[in-house]
Amino acid sequence: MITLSHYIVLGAILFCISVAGIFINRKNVIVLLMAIELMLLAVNTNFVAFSRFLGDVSGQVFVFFILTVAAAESAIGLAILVVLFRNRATINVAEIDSMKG
Amino acid sequence: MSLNSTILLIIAFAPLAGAIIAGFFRNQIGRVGAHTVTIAGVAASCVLSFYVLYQLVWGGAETYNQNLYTWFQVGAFDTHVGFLIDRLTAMMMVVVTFVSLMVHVYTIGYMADDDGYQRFFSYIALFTFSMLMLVMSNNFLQLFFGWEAVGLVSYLLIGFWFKRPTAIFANLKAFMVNRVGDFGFLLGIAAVLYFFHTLDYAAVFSHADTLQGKTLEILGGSAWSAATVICICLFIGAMGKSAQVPLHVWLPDSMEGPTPISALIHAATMVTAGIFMVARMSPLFDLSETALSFVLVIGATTAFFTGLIGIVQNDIKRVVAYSTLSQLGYMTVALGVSAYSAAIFHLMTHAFFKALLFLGAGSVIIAMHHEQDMRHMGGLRKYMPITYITMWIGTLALTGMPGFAGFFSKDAIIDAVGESHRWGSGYAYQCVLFGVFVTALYSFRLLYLTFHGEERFVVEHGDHGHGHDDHGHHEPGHLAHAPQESPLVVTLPLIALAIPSVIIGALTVGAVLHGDYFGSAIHVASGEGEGAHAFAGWFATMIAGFAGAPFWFAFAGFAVATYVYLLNPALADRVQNALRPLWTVLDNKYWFDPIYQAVFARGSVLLGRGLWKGGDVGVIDNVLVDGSADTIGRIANSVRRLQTGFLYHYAFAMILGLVVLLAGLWWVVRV
Amino acid sequence: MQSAFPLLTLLIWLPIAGAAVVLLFGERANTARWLALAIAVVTLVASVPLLTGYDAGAGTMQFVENTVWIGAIHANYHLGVDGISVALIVLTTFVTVLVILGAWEAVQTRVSQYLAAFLVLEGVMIGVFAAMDALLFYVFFEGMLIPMFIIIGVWGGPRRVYATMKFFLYTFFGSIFMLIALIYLYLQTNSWELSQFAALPIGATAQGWLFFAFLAGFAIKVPMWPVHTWLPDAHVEAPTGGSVILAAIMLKIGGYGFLRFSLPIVPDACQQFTWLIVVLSLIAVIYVGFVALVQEDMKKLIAYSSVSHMGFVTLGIFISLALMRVSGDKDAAYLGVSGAMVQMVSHGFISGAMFSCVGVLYDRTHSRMIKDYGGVVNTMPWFAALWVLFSMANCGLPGTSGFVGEFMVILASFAMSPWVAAGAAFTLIIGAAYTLWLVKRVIFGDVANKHVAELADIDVREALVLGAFAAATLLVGIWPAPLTHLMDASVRHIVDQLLVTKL
Amino acid sequence: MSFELILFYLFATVLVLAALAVISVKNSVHAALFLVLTFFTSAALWLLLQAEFLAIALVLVYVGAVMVLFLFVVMMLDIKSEPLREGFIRYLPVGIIVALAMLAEMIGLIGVRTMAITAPADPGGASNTAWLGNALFSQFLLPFEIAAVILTVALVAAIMLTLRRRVGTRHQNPAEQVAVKASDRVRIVKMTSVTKGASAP
Amino acid sequence: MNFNLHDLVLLLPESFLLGAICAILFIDLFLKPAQRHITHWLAIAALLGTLGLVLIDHDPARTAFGGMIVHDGVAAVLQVFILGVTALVFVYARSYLRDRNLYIGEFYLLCLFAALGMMLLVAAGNLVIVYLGLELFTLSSYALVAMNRDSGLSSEAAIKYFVLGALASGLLLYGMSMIYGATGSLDLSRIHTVAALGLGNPHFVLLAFGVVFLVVGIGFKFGAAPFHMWLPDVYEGSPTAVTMFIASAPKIAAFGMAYRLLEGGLAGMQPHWREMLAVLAVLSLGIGNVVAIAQTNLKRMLAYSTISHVGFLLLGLANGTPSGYAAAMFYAIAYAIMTTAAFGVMLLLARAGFEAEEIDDFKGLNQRNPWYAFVMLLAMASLAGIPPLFGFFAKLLVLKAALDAGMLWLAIVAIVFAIIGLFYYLRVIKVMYFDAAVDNTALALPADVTFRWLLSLNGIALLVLGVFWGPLIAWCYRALAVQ
Repeated sequence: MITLSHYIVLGAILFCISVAGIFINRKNVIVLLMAIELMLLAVNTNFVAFSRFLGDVSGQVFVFFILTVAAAESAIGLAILVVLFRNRATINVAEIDSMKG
Repeated sequence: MSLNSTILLIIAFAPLAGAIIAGFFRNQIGRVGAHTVTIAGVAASCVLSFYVLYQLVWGGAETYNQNLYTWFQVGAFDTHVGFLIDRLTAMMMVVVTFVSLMVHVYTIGYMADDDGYQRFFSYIALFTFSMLMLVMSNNFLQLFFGWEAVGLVSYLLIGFWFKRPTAIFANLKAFMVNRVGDFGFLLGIAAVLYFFHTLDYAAVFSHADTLQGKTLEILGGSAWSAATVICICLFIGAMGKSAQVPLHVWLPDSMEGPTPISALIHAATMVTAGIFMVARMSPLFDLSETALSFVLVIGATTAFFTGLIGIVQNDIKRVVAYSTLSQLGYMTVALGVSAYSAAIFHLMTHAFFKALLFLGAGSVIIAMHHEQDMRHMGGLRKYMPITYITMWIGTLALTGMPGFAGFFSKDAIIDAVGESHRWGSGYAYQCVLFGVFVTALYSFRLLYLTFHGEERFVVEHGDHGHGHDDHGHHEPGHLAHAPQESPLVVTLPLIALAIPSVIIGALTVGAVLHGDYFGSAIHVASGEGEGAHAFAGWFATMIAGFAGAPFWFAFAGFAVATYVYLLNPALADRVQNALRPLWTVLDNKYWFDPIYQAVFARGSVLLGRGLWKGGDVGVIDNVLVDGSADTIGRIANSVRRLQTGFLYHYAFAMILGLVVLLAGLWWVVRV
Repeated sequence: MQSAFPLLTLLIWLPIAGAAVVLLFGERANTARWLALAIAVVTLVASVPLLTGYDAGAGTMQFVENTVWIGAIHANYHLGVDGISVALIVLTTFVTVLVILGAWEAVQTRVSQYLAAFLVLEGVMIGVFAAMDALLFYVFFEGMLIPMFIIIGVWGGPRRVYATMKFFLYTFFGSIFMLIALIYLYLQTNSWELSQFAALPIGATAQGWLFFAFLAGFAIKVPMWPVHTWLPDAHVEAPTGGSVILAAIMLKIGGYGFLRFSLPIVPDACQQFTWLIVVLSLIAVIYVGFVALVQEDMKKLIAYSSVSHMGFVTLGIFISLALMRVSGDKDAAYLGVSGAMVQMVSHGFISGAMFSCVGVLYDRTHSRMIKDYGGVVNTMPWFAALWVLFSMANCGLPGTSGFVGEFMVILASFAMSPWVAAGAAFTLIIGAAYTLWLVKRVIFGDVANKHVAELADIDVREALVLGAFAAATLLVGIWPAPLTHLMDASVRHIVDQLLVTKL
Repeated sequence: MSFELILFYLFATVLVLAALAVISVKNSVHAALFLVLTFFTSAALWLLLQAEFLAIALVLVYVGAVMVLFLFVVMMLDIKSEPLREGFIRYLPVGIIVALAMLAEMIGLIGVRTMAITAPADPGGASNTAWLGNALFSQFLLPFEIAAVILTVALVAAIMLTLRRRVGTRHQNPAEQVAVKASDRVRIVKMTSVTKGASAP
Repeated sequence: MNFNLHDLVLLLPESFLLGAICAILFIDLFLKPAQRHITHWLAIAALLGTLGLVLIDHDPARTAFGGMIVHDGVAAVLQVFILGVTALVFVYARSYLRDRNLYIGEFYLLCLFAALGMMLLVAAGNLVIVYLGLELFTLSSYALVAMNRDSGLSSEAAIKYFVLGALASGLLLYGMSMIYGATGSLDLSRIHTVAALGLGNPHFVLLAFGVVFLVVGIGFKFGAAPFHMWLPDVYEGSPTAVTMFIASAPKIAAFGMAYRLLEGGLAGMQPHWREMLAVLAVLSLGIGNVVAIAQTNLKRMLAYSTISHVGFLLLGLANGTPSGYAAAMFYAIAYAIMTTAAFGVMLLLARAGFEAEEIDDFKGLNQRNPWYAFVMLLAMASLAGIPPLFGFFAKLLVLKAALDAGMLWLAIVAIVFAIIGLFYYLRVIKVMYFDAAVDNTALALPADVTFRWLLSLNGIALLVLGVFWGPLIAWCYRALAVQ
């Protein structure tokens, strides 16, 4: 039988992948955004699983909101990305370091 | 019958009033005004002092001891300003005001053409006030007040000609050396307060016995007698003020001051404050054999060895100054053998004849247009007879010519030392006896070099191009015009001082030394000191004096001086060459000055610089204060570099933080 | 016992409000000067009733005002003075007038700001001396920093930035540890009242910590060796008025703090660490004396001499514990603390005067270096006379105020140990050495250079300032009884409490 | 091993592999496509959890909207992928270590064993969608409204950031065109008549 | 549950604000750029209206929507200051924005949205509301940061902020999911009940695990080290007006969020999160104060200063007692007021084409305009925590709370770093007062009288509140029911 742990461990793995994706990624910012989507996916999986195993609806409702917000977030994120690209002609993370120290 | 407080207040404050008027309104009152007010003040003091003395001795007045006002009161301690007038005080008052009055008058002539005329009068009047406060005090605090105040005036007066580098060096040195003494003195006062819980003389002396058996831990384990500690501390103060070895170095240098000052302060009065103080403290000193032995040895050393230096000095004032040192040594020796009254007696006689000698020397200096080197003098007796005669009188008094004032006091001291069995008295006796020889030697040397022999100066007649008033711009030994006798304001004090120099000893020896003049003012518990043999009147004493050893020692000194410096001047140089090592030692004054200069003056500066550059700047500021600031700055710059600007590093930091927190939780949960 | 008329409040806030007035209407420099002077004089006059109305026999807090300040944390606006505070408050009002007068021409830029800063400082310092609530005290205590920071930084010398930063960070560093201590005590008593703190029993360990916290705060302010190095720098760079206020009053706050906080609150720790303070005080007297000797800058020399003299304050205060508890010599303890207090007041006059003197010279030649002078007496005789007077006071000549405090402390310390007394008395020598050597090099001698030759003697205004200092110095020196009487009961009150252990 | 479990492992494996691919492939278009794959497999897993509505929503919202947006941006920005690779390998070991450390900590702390429970038989009784909908419009009404506001914010923000009226480009404004009046086009200027001779005196 | 009118009444301030936002959104569409001041004043009016509604809210009922919203004293205090500070930002920002062609309706709208989000956040009674409120406010701020579309720095800051913010949201959500799993509820009061069981809770470790993520999320919002990396870059890169907004009100909101999550939900886990917060506090104090010293850009310096202040704030929070929360709340409010004053002066100095953001730009300000130099001095001294200014008392309360909780060493660390921190504040004062001005002309002040007056008031408030802060702390204490 599939137990709760299966899903939680899967969530944890996904989470770790996305985290690794964020900080080992020196490519473009878009991949970072994708990694964040992965992280949200891990969270969502957790919520859905808990919701199911607790028999409580609120977890799934939360997922619903997360999805909504994530969409909004993506929209803004990509908008910022476009602005960035217009200004700097790059979205290479390794080149975006004009502010530091 | 008691003394009138108002009179005492006038005695003390009349000179102060004069000083203030002369000092603050110098431009308004002018020269004449300045000397008028100060002389009036001091004269009033002097007259009233005589009146007080009269009342005490013949008028049957009781000892006066009252507080003027409370200086401060803290808890059970209270300190006051007040007067204790007994016969000891009265004698000191008379001596101080009289000599001061003479010096005031003398100054009119001596300082006639000095710019700081009013200032000078203000200072000496202030000095008179301070000295009176010192001697009239009825407690240790006021004593210290006067003690330091005379030091201040001495400082100001030594540096009176502040443009002279030597003068301002000398006054600093005088003050500093005195301060070393005061260091001990203040500790002595502190000890007195500690043991007696009061600073009042009467209270302290009446409970002096309670000191016996009390001890004080000074160095781990060793307990010192309280009396010894107190007395030695107090005596260190006296050593500074009365210029005892090794704190004597300031006195010769103080001759940089105008001559009236040397007479008043550095011969007659201030330097004897130490003697006065010890005499005043006799109830305490008599409790400690150790302290008295210490006093004795120091005094004896001073008496003999500083006298020796006098022989090789060429500056007329310095010879007198070393003589003063030597005589102060005599007084101290007397204190050391508990012959307090002999010490005070000598103090009094010395005041007159030494003031006379200094003023005489000053008169010579005026005549020589501020030339002080005896090698450029000689044969002056024909130019200035009054000075010559009075100087002779002074010298005879100093050398202890029987009948003269100095004879009675000095002989009494030598006798007392000879009869003492105190530790160190043998050494002291040798010193004072040979000291007599030395005294005669340098005294007559001075007379001969100055007044006798050939003239060793040139009078540059007609050379008016130089302008005759700027003394000191001439070659040594070249005078603008011939020396002449000083004016009346100068000679009058000389005469006035010459008289007591002759007679005062004979007049008072009976009462002071052998009578009960001092009464309870001086306390001798140990049975040492004067009064051991019967007194048969001053004349008999004088006659007996011719047979005493001191007279013959003095005569020997006279003879040697006469032979070497008067009859066979060439011999002087040969003797000097023959005794070159000794001469060198004396000429360098036993190297006290260079050693002090190197060790204390330069040593302090080096130490200070080391502590400053090494401690304050090096360690505290550079390492600790600025160092920590720099370290923080460096850390800031390196930590700052962690903020790379790269997004992935930022994220990495966050994740790292998360991992660490998780690890922490892991740790907590597992344990 | 509330005071009928809020005199202390008036004294604190009058100058502060006055500062605002000066800033607002002091567009023209002269207007600002007269305004500031008027305010300072009014404050001085207003402080006279404090002196006359104070019942010196009682020794308790008087002129008390007490209202709730911050109810939530039990902080009160609680003011009150005892003899010690009265003396220091009057000193403050007195010196401020002189400082404002002294800066009449010396400061030409941003005059109104300069004067306003001093007025603010005055109010705040009075607040420090009047506060009976620890939080209020602390606020006033720290409130001094910013005005002084500005004074040194804006009108100071070439290294003013370094100096003022150092001053600020140093003092802040110390006081913030004290803050921790105060908070701790607040948590224990649920009150900021000093009287409550004093009544609180505290264990030995806690007392030790509190002691060092207070020490950090006050030792830096005093300043004690080895945390004194801010002072020479601050003094050297500060404008004359700043130096005067700093030396004359701000340093006193450290000593005052020891009396108000350390002694009553942690007496047992104080006793335990008396040796430490005594040693540090003696180091201050001797070591710093030697350092003062070799200074080339007049102000620095005087600054070091200040450190040296403040050593007597700490010494006098802390020997009282050893005296009370070990030797049981109550009278000596009174004497020591009184001596410390007199020394504080007297040092206020003397150091203020000395810095004013240097200011007078600096205004004329714009140099503070000793080597640039020599023979000043030739051109400025009156000034030289005053300088010598103050120098003498500085080396503790009897008849000047400088003597009284040192005398009392040395006398008292002998009861603790002759060696301590000897160490303290060493100031007679070293103090005279550095002061008189300075006099020798600056005042005496022949005219050293053309700048000195061009010097003009002090004018009426300067004479007024220095004369007032001189009068105060002599008055206290010749007749200290009124001053000691003013403080005696309060000192006894503080010292008597030391007998009771709080463990 | 039940069929469901097999399915779980199957989807989970694909999911993890696809996720790994998202963060490691060179081309961001490929990454986006792998991300789509992870979403699909996730949706499948959610179905296993009987969360049909969310599974569908995930596909619709993410795959249908968000990922399209991603792809659109990726292509619009037209980024050369070559220079973006450097450093990846160098930092990979650190990244892997930290990620694995974190994973270990997480799994350790979650306490897998305490969660070895199976799902209750029947959640809600009704269909998942109804269950969810009931909750959403009663208990979670307020959050729902807030979510709407958030979407508005996204709208406002996106427009503010990306909408720009280029200066210099020509564009029509129909409203103005319609509203134009003759007087806007032609201005009749009255002039005094000028004679030649008058000018030459 | 039943929907009732009562809930709406309780939600009146938020509803009003939302309505106002919609209205402004609509009105702004029809305004010409020259009429932007209408938006400006409407936005301010909306904020003040809402503020009024919050203040007159005397409804005894504390929760609405089944516990989704908690309108207790804390919420009221925090909302009042969030709204007030936002209004202040509007006033200060206007001339700056106008000079840079950024005077657009969206600025106001996004700020208002963010304010709404923050209001919800501080009144949240449910994890969902926490999340949504947070997102509402963060999404608005991402956009605000990027508002200056032509600035490379702005967009760089925005992307950094965005990516890290999203990461933080992800972590926070992950934590929430764990807490949900451990407690079976999203309702904070229910979570509170479960968490209060402590070790009796079978899912205790899971809960603790979730707490870690929550703390990270909170830490990020505050900008506590090591989750602070975004902060300096965002402060520097954003238009100063936006920086001011981000620096001020969100700190209050972050406190509210921390309070809701940690106290409202996880009070039972206090022994755990207390240690974590302590670690974050020390790191923040250290990094913030030390690195600030090395800064030359004032905005960046203030960013690090923020980090250090967050350290202090966390110290109060870690205490976990009502007085500790009160101290932290007071601190957050004080910080917001101080920081607006500081940024206000920066905005005052900034002109078209000149950003007054380098510390050297303040050289000789005292000669050029003594009054605003004085205001800046007050702000800096207050931030540094020098009595008798406002900032000192905030620090005092926190230190008191820390000592009360037995965290003596933390308090000492805090003050040691505070001393280090003093240096850079003093440097600003130094530059203004001691250095000579580059050009000695009198400062050209913006014509906006409201701005100047409010800024002056703001500065004076730092002094006045330093002396009369009793009512404010009393309010905080009342809100938190500190005896």
